[in-house]
Amino acid sequence: MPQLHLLNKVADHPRFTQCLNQTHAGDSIALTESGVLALPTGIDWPEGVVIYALSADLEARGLGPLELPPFVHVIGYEQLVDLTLSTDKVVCW
Amino acid sequence: MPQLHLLNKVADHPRFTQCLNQTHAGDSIALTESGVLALPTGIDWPEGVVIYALSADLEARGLGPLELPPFVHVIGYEQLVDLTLSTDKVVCW
Amino acid sequence: MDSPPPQSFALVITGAPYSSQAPQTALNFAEAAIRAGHKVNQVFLYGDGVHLASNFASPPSDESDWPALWRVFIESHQIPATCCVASALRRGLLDETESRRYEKTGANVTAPYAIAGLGEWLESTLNSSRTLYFNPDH
Amino acid sequence: MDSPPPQSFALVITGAPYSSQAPQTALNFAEAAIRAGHKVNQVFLYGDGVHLASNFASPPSDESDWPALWRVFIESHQIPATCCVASALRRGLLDETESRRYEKTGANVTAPYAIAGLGEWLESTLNSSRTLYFNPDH
Amino acid sequence: MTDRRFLFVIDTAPYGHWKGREILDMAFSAAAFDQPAALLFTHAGVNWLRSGQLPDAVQQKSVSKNLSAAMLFGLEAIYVCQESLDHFGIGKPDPGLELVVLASTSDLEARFTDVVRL
Amino acid sequence: MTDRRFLFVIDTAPYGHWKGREILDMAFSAAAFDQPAALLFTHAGVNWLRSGQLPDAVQQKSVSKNLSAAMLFGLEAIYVCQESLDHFGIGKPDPGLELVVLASTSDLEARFTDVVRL
Repeated sequence: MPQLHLLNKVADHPRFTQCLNQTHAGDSIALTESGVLALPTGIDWPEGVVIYALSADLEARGLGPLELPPFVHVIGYEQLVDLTLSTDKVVCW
Repeated sequence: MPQLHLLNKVADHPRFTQCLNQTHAGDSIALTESGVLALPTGIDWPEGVVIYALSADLEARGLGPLELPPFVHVIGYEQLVDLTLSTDKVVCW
Repeated sequence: MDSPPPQSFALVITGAPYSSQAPQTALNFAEAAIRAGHKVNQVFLYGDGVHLASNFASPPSDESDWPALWRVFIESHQIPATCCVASALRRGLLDETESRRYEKTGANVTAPYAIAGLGEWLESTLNSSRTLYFNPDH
Repeated sequence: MDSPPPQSFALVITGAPYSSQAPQTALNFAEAAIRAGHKVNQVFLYGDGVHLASNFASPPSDESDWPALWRVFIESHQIPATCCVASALRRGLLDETESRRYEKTGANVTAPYAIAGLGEWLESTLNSSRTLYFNPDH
Repeated sequence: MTDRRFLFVIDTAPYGHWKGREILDMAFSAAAFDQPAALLFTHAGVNWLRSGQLPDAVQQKSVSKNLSAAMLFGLEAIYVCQESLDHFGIGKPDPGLELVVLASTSDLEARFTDVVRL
Repeated sequence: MTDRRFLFVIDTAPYGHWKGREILDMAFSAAAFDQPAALLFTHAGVNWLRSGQLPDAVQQKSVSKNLSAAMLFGLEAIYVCQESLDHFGIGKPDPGLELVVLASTSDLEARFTDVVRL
């Protein structure tokens, strides 16, 4: 059963790693707030997990296309709403 | 110049490692609040650094002598006050 | 293709304004949900999130007034909004009733917020398609 | 051996009661300092720490009332206590003066706390042997 | 409205933080309203389960009485992560608690519709 | 009363957290009262220094104007940890800021009597 993980923590917050460990192939992670700061750090994202990032939080923090890995899907709040409804289950971290 | 580090963070909080990295031989660390939970985890404390732990916080969390490494000095608030004055500089984490 | 049928949300906010980003992320999410035709069944303030209900918050005029923006949003969409009573009392958030009960000199919570128990959270959760928790990012 | 000459402390509290342990650790420390003959020059509430000054806090009767315990301690030792104005206004902590200025319906900060700026923090820091920061542990 | 099953996750340390107490209140509330609900203690949260805690020392209330009555309150189970117990040197958690110790928690969450963290 | 030298350490990320703004206020206040004061950005705190930030997107104020006027306000220096810049992929921090980039910050704190974190 695919899950959407809403992840707003910096990568050195204990919950960030916990979240990555709780994902399974087919899940999605939507990065919001300080969560987006993990994108330019080159961490190992779990395999088979789709990564989304909220555009407002990217913009605020000066993260443009050049700073983002190519696999990231940049989304707005509208798409985030859709995602929470189209995934079977949402887990907030 | 010896420093006293007041450390109240859990060991997986980013500041815990930062604190350990900022200590020099001759410094002291006083563990308070959730900081005392690092004691039974068997982490590597920096060499030449004296480790204190606040007895009230140990008691509250059920950490007795059997859970503590032998090098820890258990202190009360009175001794903590003395330490902050007898060390040249106090750094609060 | 037809648009999907409308769905409903319960939103739980556990981060305080001017300490976390939780209230603003939640507001942007709620606005987008309503724009898309969905319903917000309940906004439930819990833990430090209860500070969002403070009538006394007076941020500088060049900063967003999150408590005011949330009040306007809740009122204009007539969303039931609850401030958890246990969280609120400990943190000094009182409506008229609680203020009298505890013999305090005033109240800082008014409509659109009601002070009530976790039953509100549970009921709205059971009646909503999704419950989202807006926690502080730290 | 003679006891050491008395020294003085400035205490900064940045964690809120019922969210962090900062106010209780700070109180126990302050009590021990005074028992040892030292002076507390100032208690400065900053960031989320300003919630400690709330007169409206009404914790359950079987829990410690940290705002009340702190008020008693400050009054009985006549310690200057300041609630940072910038932190306080954003978070809805108002004395009578600020309440009138912002046209709010009441006030939740009274004596022994004064609402003032960072100058109080700096001055007490410069006049104290040590300044300690009681931050939340999270 | 589909049938819901709640898992409340406590991953923060006791006493320094109110989150643990607040999520417990949610769990007891869900159980009181006859909802299937369980608790999971993991990471620093396992420190809630150490025996011999004396929270009076920091002028706080104990939660162990509430926890030991969890089944009476209608909670399905209290799960604990073995790895976290080991990490924090908790050889024997509080014997007054009925705990289900799990070698791995990675499949647990899939069995619940609502996984709640604060 | 000995001479004091203040170092204000910002190690938390912008916008999700108010600590960075609050410690900046302290630094500017110390400088306004003619106290020797400097800032250190390290760990997640270096994200305050990335160029091209548009905090309007989250309805917040920018601090880059304040930071670029830091020297005018009387701050001695803005130090940055090189390792943290590298970690967060910040090749060139905001060119409007006068930064002192340090390969190691381990000796910096020793030069200050008051090291402040919130």
